Amino acid sequence: MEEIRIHGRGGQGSVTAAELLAEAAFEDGLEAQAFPAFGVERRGAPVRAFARISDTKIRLRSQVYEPTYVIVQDATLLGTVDVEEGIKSDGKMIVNTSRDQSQLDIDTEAEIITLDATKLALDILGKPIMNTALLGAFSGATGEVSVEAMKKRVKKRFPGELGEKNAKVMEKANKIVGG
Amino acid sequence: MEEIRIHGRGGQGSVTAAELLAEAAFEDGLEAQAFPAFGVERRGAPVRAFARISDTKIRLRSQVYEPTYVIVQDATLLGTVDVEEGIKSDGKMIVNTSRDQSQLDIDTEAEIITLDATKLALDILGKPIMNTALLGAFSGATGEVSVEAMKKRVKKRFPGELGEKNAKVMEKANKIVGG
Amino acid sequence: MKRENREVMEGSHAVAHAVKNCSPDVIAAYPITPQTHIVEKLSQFVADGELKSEYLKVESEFSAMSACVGASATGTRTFTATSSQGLILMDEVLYNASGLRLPIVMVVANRAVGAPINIWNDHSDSMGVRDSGWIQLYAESNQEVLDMAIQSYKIAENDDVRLPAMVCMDGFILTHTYEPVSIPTKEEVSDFLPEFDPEHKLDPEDPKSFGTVGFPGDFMEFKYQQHEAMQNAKEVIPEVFKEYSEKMGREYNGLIEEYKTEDADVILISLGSVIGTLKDTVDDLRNEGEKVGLIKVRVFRPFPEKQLIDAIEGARAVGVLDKNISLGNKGALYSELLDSLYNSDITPLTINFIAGLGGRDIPESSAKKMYEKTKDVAERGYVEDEIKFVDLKEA
Amino acid sequence: MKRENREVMEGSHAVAHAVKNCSPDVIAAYPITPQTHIVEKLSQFVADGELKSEYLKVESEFSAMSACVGASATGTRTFTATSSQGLILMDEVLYNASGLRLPIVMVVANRAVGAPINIWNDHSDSMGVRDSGWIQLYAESNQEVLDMAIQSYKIAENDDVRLPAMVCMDGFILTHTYEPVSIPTKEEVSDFLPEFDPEHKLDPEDPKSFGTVGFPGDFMEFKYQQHEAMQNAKEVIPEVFKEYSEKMGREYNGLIEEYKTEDADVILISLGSVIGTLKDTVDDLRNEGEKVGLIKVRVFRPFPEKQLIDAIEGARAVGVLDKNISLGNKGALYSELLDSLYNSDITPLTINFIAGLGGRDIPESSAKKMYEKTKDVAERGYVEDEIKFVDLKEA
Amino acid sequence: MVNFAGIAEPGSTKNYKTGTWRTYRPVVDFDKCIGCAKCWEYCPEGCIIELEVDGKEVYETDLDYCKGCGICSEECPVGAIEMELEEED
Amino acid sequence: MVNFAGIAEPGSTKNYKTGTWRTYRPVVDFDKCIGCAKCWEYCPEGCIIELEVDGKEVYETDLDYCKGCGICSEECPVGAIEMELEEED
Amino acid sequence: MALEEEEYFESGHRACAGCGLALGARLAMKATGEDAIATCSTGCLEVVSSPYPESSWEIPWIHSLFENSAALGSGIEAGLKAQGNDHTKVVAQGGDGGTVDIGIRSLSGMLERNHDVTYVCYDNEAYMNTGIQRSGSTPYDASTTTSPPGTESYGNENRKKDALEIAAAHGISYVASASIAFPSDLVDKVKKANEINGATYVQIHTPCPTGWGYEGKETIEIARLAVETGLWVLYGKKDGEIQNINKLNDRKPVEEYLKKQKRFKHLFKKEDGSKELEKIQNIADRNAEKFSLDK
Amino acid sequence: MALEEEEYFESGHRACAGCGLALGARLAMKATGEDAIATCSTGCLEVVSSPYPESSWEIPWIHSLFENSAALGSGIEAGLKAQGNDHTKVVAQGGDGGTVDIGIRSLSGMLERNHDVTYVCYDNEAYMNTGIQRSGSTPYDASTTTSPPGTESYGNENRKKDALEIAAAHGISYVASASIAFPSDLVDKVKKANEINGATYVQIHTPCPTGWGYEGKETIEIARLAVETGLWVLYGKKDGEIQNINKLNDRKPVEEYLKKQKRFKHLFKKEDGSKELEKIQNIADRNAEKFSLDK
Ligand SMILES: Cc1ncc(C[n+]2csc(CCOP(=O)(O)OP(=O)(O)O)c2C)c(N)n1
Ligand SMILES: Cc1ncc(C[n+]2csc(CCOP(=O)(O)OP(=O)(O)O)c2C)c(N)n1
Ligand code: SF4
Ligand code: SF4
Ligand code: SF4
Ligand code: SF4
Ligand code: SF4
Ligand code: SF4
Ligand SMILES: [Mg+2]
Ligand SMILES: [Mg+2]
Repeated sequence: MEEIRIHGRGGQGSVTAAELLAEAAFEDGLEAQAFPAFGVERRGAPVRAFARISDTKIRLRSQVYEPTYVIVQDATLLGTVDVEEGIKSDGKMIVNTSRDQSQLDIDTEAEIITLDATKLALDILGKPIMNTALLGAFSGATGEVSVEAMKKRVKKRFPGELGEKNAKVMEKANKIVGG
Repeated sequence: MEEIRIHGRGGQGSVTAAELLAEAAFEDGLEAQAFPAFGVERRGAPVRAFARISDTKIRLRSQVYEPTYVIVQDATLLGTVDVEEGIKSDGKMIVNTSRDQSQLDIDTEAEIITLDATKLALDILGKPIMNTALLGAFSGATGEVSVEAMKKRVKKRFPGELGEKNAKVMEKANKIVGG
Repeated sequence: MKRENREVMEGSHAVAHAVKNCSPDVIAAYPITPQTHIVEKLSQFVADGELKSEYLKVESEFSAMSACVGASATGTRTFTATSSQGLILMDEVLYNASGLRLPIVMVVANRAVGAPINIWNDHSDSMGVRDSGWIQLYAESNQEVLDMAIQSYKIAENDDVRLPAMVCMDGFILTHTYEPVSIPTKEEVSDFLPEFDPEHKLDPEDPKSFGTVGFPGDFMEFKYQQHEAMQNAKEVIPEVFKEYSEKMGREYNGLIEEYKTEDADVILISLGSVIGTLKDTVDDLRNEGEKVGLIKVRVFRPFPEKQLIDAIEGARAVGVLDKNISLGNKGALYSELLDSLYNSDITPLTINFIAGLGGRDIPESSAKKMYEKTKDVAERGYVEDEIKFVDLKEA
Repeated sequence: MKRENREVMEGSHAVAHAVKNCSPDVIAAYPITPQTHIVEKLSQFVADGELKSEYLKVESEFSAMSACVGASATGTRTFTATSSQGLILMDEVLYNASGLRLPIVMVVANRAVGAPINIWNDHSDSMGVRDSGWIQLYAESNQEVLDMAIQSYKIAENDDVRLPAMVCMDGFILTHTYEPVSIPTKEEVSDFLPEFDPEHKLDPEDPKSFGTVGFPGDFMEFKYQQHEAMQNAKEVIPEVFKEYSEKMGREYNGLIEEYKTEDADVILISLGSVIGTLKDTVDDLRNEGEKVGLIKVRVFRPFPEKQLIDAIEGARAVGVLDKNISLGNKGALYSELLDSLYNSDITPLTINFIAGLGGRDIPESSAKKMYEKTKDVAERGYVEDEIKFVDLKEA
Repeated sequence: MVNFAGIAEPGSTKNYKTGTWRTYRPVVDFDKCIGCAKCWEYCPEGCIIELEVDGKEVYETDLDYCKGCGICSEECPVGAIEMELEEED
Repeated sequence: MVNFAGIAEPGSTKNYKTGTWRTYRPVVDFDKCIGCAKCWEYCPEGCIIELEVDGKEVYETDLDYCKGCGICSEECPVGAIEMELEEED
Repeated sequence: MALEEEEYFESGHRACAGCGLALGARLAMKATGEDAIATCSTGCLEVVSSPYPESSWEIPWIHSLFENSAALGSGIEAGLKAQGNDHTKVVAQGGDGGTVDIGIRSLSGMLERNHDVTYVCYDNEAYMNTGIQRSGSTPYDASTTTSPPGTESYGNENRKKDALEIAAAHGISYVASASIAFPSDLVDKVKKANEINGATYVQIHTPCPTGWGYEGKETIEIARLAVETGLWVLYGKKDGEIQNINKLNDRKPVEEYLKKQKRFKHLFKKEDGSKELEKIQNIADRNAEKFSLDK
Repeated sequence: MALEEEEYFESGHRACAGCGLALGARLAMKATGEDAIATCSTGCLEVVSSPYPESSWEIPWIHSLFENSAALGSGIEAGLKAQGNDHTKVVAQGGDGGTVDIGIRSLSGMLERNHDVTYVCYDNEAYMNTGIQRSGSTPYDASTTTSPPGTESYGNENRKKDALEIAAAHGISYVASASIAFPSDLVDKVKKANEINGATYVQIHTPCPTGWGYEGKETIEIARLAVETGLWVLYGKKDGEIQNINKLNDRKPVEEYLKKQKRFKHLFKKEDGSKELEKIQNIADRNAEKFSLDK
């Protein structure tokens, strides 16, 4: 079983990202679970969401303490939120930033993958909604979930043009990180 | 311990009578308890009240099933209410009626004492409030509680003229039944 | 029992007098049978200037308890009384009052909870809120209930406790019964009960915030503190009882009261006013040579686990009379007694009598039947029908 | 688990879908975290014409349940959902609904009861109303909760039961979690669940009166009937489960579920979603050679006394995890387990873990600690601290 | 035992005769009565009934239920109703 | 452990810096600012402060708390406040 | 005979002799007819009419609790709708306490949602069932067991809550006040309310001999005096327009009403009582002004 | 600077960026000053301002439950009185849901008893704290999570409850509506309410970017448009007399207000949406008529 944690801000769609991730994993034939950090956070405040994927039924109901993967939707969080907390040393962290990974001050042995998801989103969607780009990158960087499944589910969730565009974002991000 | 049951109609002061009886008994140095039949009866409906007197502390909390004494405030109840229920065969029943006891259809071995309490009340109080007359008669007929104590308590409860008049009613009723 | 101080009085009025002498600053109440005479008497005291309290005649029990919460938070002494539907209606505020650690005192005139609607006595109401973090005392007599009202303030306001307290008196059976009681004077009460002056209160001079959000990181600790306060109450209550006994000359000896239990083979256990009837029954049975005893549970919250175990030791069977039932399980007192006995060193046989629901009278004859049944269990060495509805009219 | 039918979905939405397929005639609800997504989804179904229900967006939970009482009395199928403060607020109506014998079904998104206010999961809310005469089911997973919602109607509406039923699902932990579930189609549900057509209802063609005054001469008999209905439910529930299992292909085997208990020395017992974590823990421990088992209490009301005793037989110690505590006594499940064990033939050692209050997470590491502690008790042969708050931050 | 959930039959309080509560009894003077039905309108017990007496429409009390409140007597516009003390019996 | 009954000190949310939530930052052009205090009036965070700059009364944001909502910028009658994207750091 | 002959609220109920409430219910049910379902909040009406296994009600009737009559009515209306029943009327009933105090939340919700329910409030101006405690509907200075006069008190210190205005402020299309002294008017108003599709509110003044302290036979007279003094104004308000004002030829001084009732006795005894009487006269005068009562 | 400089509702609270409610509370507290005690019902305001162990409040403050803010205030006032404190003000605060729905019983009781409490209702027109469900104060046709538009629905089907009228119908001496777009007016009204000895009610319109669907920076503009279209009327009512009507020079069409908010988006998309827009315009027009809004 792999555990994933997503960091973002209220309003950035971190929970949706976790859900899409679980849905896509299920689409790929895996068992999956997604849930938000149960909080009272308002728009703009740092939030977290989680997912679990596994090839056997998932029964565990506790929070995620040692994620294999961490996704950071907004690099402005890096100063305030402990994004590296508990991440497995052989895990991966995907960070939305225009900078280079060497410029990031993250204290972890896990591999750090960066991506300018904001730019990608602005380019294709015209809005700074970065979650689908990061999911595409997750797929590419980890291989845990296929980008096809991701695309399928995002199109299902957002029928019409919006879904198509997001699928495109995913595709592109997936390529960028080498998927 | 002696148990007393009082029958009347809502609004006729049966509960007050039971209370006065208990107070007077206490005044006489006895232990005492008084309580209404816990009901939802409205004015005019048949009601009951109870008292216990004893020379030792009263702890019993059940209802009264086999009273030694029964007081009937309103003889119109005789047809509808089972006033004789449970009365001890060596007990006494005091009935407010203008009739003679032989004219009453009450199926009991207990002694029946009659008194035209309504007339007495109307004469002295100017109102058909018969409870104090019946208490006076109770004192006279049973000797369980002194008429002095009764009078003292009725004066305490209804200060001024009203108390005085009621005391007079008690006194007179007490005499009538041979107290 | 100093006779000179005693006076025949209705139970409700006796409580009202006692409460008056505790000088509550704020009273907020809503009428409900059979609590009414208590709050009516207090109204009269206020109308006559005999009691200087702010008296809020609120529009519901929910607001009665809410107003008590507000008033108590300003550091004043508060009082309310209710019953049955009213108690259950304020359930949410009960949890709130205990969580905010406000030493509100409430008299509950115990009455059945509907449907069907029923105004008569049983304990479904107060037992139904036994999880809410309130101390619960149950009175046998009017003397006890008025004494407990006074004691409750001292218990609830104790710094190691600081929990609200409920004084339970059987509806009608006590509230509407006249009997002799002795009421401590205002001076005697003042001597026993210091003014309430809490460290934390709503005060513009020291503007704290109350009732903040308890996150998962802290919530458990708050609950643990309440649980601890309950444990502390097990120590504090006997101390308060002792002081009261000394000052007022009436004995209050502990969380439970034992009656002829020393050599008893069979022990009956219950709480509230039925204890009086059971004492008479025990005396009668003792006269007939039966080795029977009785335990009165005076304090139900905190639950007097140890005290009960000690008192039961030596008995072969115990019969627990509950005036309530948790539908689908058992009576509350029975259930909690058993959960206590399970890990004790004693193993009496047990049977649960569900009796007196909705005002079904419990005469001595029924009490005797319960004894017989319990004795029978003791003799057979096992219990067949563990939960027995007493005096049920069969189909 | 027929994969083809499964879909990843939020727990709340899964329940909403299941309820939709039960075609409730009337829904009345009031929002409260974490129940909101259930009632929001149902709102959307109604707005979209996918569900033809009268949906009352009432002004309080009190009215939500009251409206359900009114609607159910007209002979229609009703639904509501709530949580925490909302459940406690409707307490008075809960007693009413069960006393009137109305088979209302309610989903409770379990959440702590304040003060302090806390929106996270524990079981204080539903345990706090365990006396109210409602059937209570607790779900481990979203699959279970949606299945139970459907089953509940059949249980509640059964002529031998005719009691309202509460389906409890852990707030957030289930309500807000996406996971695969399989939802019976409307046709499948219809085949399982007949239309509700009660004999007695508010109907001008047959104008009966409901909710009359129950005098002391009758009240006890009404309560006894409710108690009997609860006993009947112990028979009816497994039958309903069986039929459901047969028709839907998912196993529901009884009031409790045993997990690797056969040869277990130590058994953990709990209810709700923590069961999932505990199963993982048991598997891990079994892998390490520990003889540990687990019991899931699926039905808490009526309380499955016999089933528990049978399942525990053979274990040396049981550890009961309660996500609630009756302040001043113990956790509810623990308390009632012990009151059941006391008169049984078995005498396992017992310990009560108070865990997860107000959303305190219960990771596997804590579950393991509970096991260790219970095993320790088994080995020592006695229990020292019977009530243990798990993962408490010490002062 | 009691029935399921305490359900009662419509109008069944008629089984209970509140006439036993009465201290005074209304007696209608049919000669005076003008059949205006005011007494019937105002009776809280709904226990006044229409009669034909000598071809005239008049009203009378059903003593099974009449509690003797006296409203009818008070409100009768022609003073046709007297309240008389009940006899013991 | 937690304090008695969850009591909090007045104004203590100031210990929490909501400035970290910000994506855009308001920058006041002191030259334009006419000191009308509209921004201060309308700020939901109450985090705008009066300053004297070159003897002139102007207003500026306390970035510790500013969430970057943009209201001040929107409501400034002279357009003295620009919202600028926060830099990562 | 102007009124419906059929009785839907039957004899054998246990109300006090001369009870205004019982008459009110009897009349309101005549307006309601047989194709209706009634709710009833806890209170005198419920207690006197439904001692298991008996009931005074000829139409389907349900009592649940004290504070939820309107919510119960909402649910019943919804249940009927769900069954496709568009003819059966729903009448939610409550005492003044059950309506204006503890039940006002559920009433407010029912009115806001505009359920097709007629709410009938029987106003006997106190909690009678529990023994005459003040309610929000108790008039100024009335003595009740929780608003007793005393050295510090003239009786009830608050003005009678104007539940009609409060209901009207919810924007429902009909509210009306009625009195048992005016049976046809009462029946007309309840009928009108029933005919309207949506929430309506009717408040009926129902004097109570036991609680107000007068003899049972005087119930109608007392009810009439309340109207004739202007202390209880009969009116309807349809879509915001006041209608059917019962103009008074010769408005009587409030004393005529008050002096007949023990609950106001203290005003005639206490020092300064006349000042209080003046205040009460002022209330009547303000009513007269507001409703242009005087002919 | 016209307004009190001191802050009593402090920074660091957790409201969404651009929250109208937070601004409303900040302004109301300026009117209240330091010698006051505030209550707060469960809702956004409470949650964002009191995460243990922190608080945004500089004055003594208490949260108890969702539905009892007014009752809590009653108790506090009584507690102060009992202590002989006749200077400290009591301000009871609630969201629209906590006030006009679940809290209306305790509010009604507090108003009836005429406690010396100022009740402030922060009206963001839905249950925001729980995720934007409709409340009794949600305007007609607004989309919320429990009043979603759909094939069978145009959004919220009930009219916005008129809590100001309901409060006024209790006969209290002052009610007022205010808006965060008009800070001095708001502060004046709360001050006035505080100065009155007795119960008063102030309802503040506080737009919510998250719940209404617009960007945080537009909060004031939206609030202003509500007033300028006549959908939210600013007025005071002192002893029954309407005062301080903010006359409009050139009342704007409601579309200008509605189209800026996602919660009304469907009206501009759905077939027949224009009919609904007309209905909403009618509401504004009726307001204009009732209050003679147009200059
Ligand atoms: C929650 C709750 N609180 C209190 C009561 C007690 N109670 C029952 S009826 C009643 C008074 C009823 O007054 P009202 O509604 O005016 O009706 P009335 O009896 O005067 O006709 C009260 C206080 C109750 N049943 N439930
Ligand atoms: C009895 C009860 N029911 C429901 C809730 C859940 N709840 C908490 S806040 C809230 C909504 C608050 O709405 P409102 O009063 O309008 O304040 P807002 O958050 O919109 O400012 C709800 C439904 C609760 N806390 N208690
Ligand atoms: S006396 Fe009263 S009850 Fe009897 S008939 Fe006349 S009005 Fe009816
Ligand atoms: S009121 Fe008088 S006149 Fe009229 S019908 Fe009755 S008895 Fe006859
Ligand atoms: S951007 Fe918003 S929070 Fe920041 S100073 Fe301006 S108004 Fe205040
Ligand atoms: S609103 Fe603009 S001009 Fe006015 S003080 Fe602020 S920055 Fe200066
Ligand atoms: S107390 Fe009053 S309202 Fe109640 S039954 Fe008696 S007369 Fe009627
Ligand atoms: S949801 Fe709305 S009211 Fe609540 S904090 Fe956010 S903006 Fe403010
Ligand atoms: Mg009344
Ligand atoms: Mg709101």
